Amino acid sequence: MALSKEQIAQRIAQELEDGYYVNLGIGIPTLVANYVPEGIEVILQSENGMLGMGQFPEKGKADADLINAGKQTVTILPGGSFFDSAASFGMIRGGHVDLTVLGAFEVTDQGDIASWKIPGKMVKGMGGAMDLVASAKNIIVAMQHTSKDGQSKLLKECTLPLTGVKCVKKIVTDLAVIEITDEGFVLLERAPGVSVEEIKAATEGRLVVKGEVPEMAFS
Amino acid sequence: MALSKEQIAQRIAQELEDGYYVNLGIGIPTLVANYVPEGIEVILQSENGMLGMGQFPEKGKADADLINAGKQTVTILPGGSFFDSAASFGMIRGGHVDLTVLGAFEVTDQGDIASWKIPGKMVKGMGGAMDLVASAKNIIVAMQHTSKDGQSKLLKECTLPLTGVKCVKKIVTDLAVIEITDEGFVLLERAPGVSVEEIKAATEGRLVVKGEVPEMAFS
Amino acid sequence: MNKVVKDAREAIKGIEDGMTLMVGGFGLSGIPENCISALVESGVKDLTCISNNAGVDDFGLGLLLKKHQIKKMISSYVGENAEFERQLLNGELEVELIPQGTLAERCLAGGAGIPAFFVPAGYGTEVAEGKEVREFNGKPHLLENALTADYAIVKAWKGDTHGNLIYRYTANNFNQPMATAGKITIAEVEELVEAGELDPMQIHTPGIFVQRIFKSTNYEKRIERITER
Amino acid sequence: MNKVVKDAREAIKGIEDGMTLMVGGFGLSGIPENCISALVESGVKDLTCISNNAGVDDFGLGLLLKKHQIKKMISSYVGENAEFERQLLNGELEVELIPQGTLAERCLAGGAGIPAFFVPAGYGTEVAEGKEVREFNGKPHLLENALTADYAIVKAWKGDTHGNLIYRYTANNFNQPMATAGKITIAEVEELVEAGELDPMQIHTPGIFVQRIFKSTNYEKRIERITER
Repeated sequence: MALSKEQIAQRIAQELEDGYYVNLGIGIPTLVANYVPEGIEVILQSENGMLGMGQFPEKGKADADLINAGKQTVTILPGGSFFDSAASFGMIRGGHVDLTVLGAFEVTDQGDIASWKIPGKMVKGMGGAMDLVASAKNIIVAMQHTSKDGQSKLLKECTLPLTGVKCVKKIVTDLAVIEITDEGFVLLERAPGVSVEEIKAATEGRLVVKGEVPEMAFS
Repeated sequence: MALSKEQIAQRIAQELEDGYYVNLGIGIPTLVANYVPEGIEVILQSENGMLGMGQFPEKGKADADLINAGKQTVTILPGGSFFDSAASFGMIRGGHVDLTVLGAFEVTDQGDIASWKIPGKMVKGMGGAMDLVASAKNIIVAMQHTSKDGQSKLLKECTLPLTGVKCVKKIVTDLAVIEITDEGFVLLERAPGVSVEEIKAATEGRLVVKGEVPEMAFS
Repeated sequence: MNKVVKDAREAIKGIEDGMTLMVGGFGLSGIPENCISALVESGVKDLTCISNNAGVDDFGLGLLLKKHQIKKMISSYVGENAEFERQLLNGELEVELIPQGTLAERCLAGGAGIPAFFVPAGYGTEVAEGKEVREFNGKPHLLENALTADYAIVKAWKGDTHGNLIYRYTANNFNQPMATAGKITIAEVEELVEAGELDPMQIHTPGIFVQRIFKSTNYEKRIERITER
Repeated sequence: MNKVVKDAREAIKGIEDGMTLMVGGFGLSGIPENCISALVESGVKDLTCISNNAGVDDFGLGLLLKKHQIKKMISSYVGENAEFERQLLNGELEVELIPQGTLAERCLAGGAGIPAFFVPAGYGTEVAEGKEVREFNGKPHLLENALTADYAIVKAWKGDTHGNLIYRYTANNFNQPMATAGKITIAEVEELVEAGELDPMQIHTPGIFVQRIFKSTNYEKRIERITER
């Protein structure tokens, strides 16, 4: 069965390591923070200028001066820090963030990503997405494998304007965990009960299947 | 009579305006701080990371963590601030410093300056001098008009390695106040009792004399 | 030396039609509410505004958009503003969209006398159009130019009479880099103190960058998305 | 996550012959005395040291020079050190002299993923040799590359277990930009506190840049030029 959004986040959380500095995008990526494995400490970076982002504030404690990149009111944890936007993207560009998780409209089997613009429909801007994808050593895309009308979002070529080229390393969808290598989309894991054939059918780009593909494990 | 170092500094201090941010180099330029006209507030920048540099500390109050660019112990005035070296030169390069006063070995009638290296004799490095001369909107050089053996230091071409090209706007020497324009060294003022002929004799570069040249006035 | 002005109306004196302004803030957090109101009131028009966001329909820069005072926006993200989208789709508004980190760095570079620099962001995308591409360490980068403004308008938490500024929490954002890049920089602050009252080691924006400062009033500090536990 | 190490000896583990180090400080102010001593003791050699100054004959980096552990210095000002001058004139030491502001910015760029940028400093001088020149606003500029180091070694006043750093007075200087540009950054601090004890708005170097931190001991804090009223 296809994973819920929470399960996608939960699977991505398994990629976290102790001491990681992590930037989580808006949407499913934000949920990753709820599933940090026990015994592991990760520090969340919010690109509007904060390290050590904590949970939402208690009722009545929301502060207009303390928001995350999604403009939600948040809190800061002990050991956190505040800084300006230029310093923040210096950290990102300089490769100091260990892991970036973000959403996408489309990803190609070469690691290209489209996530910021739907011509004629949406002109919101790229925000920090282009900086993040061009800079991160380690990018995981969290997304649905197909659109609502069943079209594959894992493609040979993006149909939408690009956010970055050859940058995505890993994708976790509702159907699969996929690594992007020179060979294309390498299928690493299947969602519980989802067959390789179903994943193949939902993937327009080059899918590489090597031997037995295990099911994702959730603790 | 030729000016003393203190008088050179005193004459340069007449160029200060209220609210100026000023960077004073080592040597004669440092003395300018002693002659800030009354009723005028200037703020001294020290390029190792301070605005609002004050006088030397009281006896016994010297602090190794509070020095100026000449590595002398100093103090900070109310309204001052500390910052790192990159931020400091950002201010300088960005043109936020209103006036830079520094010493020189040689200056040319096009505004070139040599001040950091004597080949085979001295290899100390340029420190912040190249950044300062290349960036400042307004540079005054404080120097002796001639070397100890009588050689002019106001030249057609520098004989020593350059610190910067076409950047010096004004020179105050022990003999004269000179502005550098497209015409060359324009003589603005003479030291009290020093004749135009004496200045001419001491100047190798193109000296331009227009009409009556007044003597410097000291209050 | 006197940098203190009475209020926003006095602070924005000299801002004329067609000028380029930098306006600090991220979303509605850390925006110079007082100066924006004074600009609306002044009726100045054909402005080019460099600001990460464009406010919302009825707050922040959205107030200037609504009155058609802005000719061009240079931003990274302009969602959350239906009027903006309408003007853009109708061709009433020019927009230049820039990756957020590049935008911040271009302001910083403008303030620091660095006319151009290379970054990887945007390579291979429409942002790269017309820009020089060069490889460093095997990775393609774009040459980006510095940005400066006739006026930079920022909002700080605390300020002193020398123009030193301290920002609060994430309300720093674009205020600090933009404060360096205005030919004239105006700061509105919640608390204005005498020179010497702020710790010189804690200044975010040294006074050298600030030409006018005033104590702001009547902050609304609207929150776009209140999220609570 | 554990960034705290016992002492300088443990902090410098992994520094090997031939590596490039950034070493913070301006003159003798804000230099990482403990790590420098540990490096002397370790006997590591053929180092390339990026540091604004080279210490004095018997203190700071002068201690490493004296023992011939440094192959190359990348600095802006190396006066005040006779042994340095002797080694240089004898060809025992390579030296690359860089304008001070360019040096600081190259470190900052290295930490911020900006591989190259244009500055006016050094145009028309020997610093310009071999460098690309380009005019911006009618003024010639040089293209300068970013600097990074295998290890950056900095000294701060206060630090916490997450690696957040606060510098004191002008002892900040090159420490802050260099802290961002080490593949591994080591910080020695006069006061080491638990995460949460430092005000998050007052952090000069956020912990993300710092991999190892320890409480330093026995500071001499020598002053080069005591000047008093």
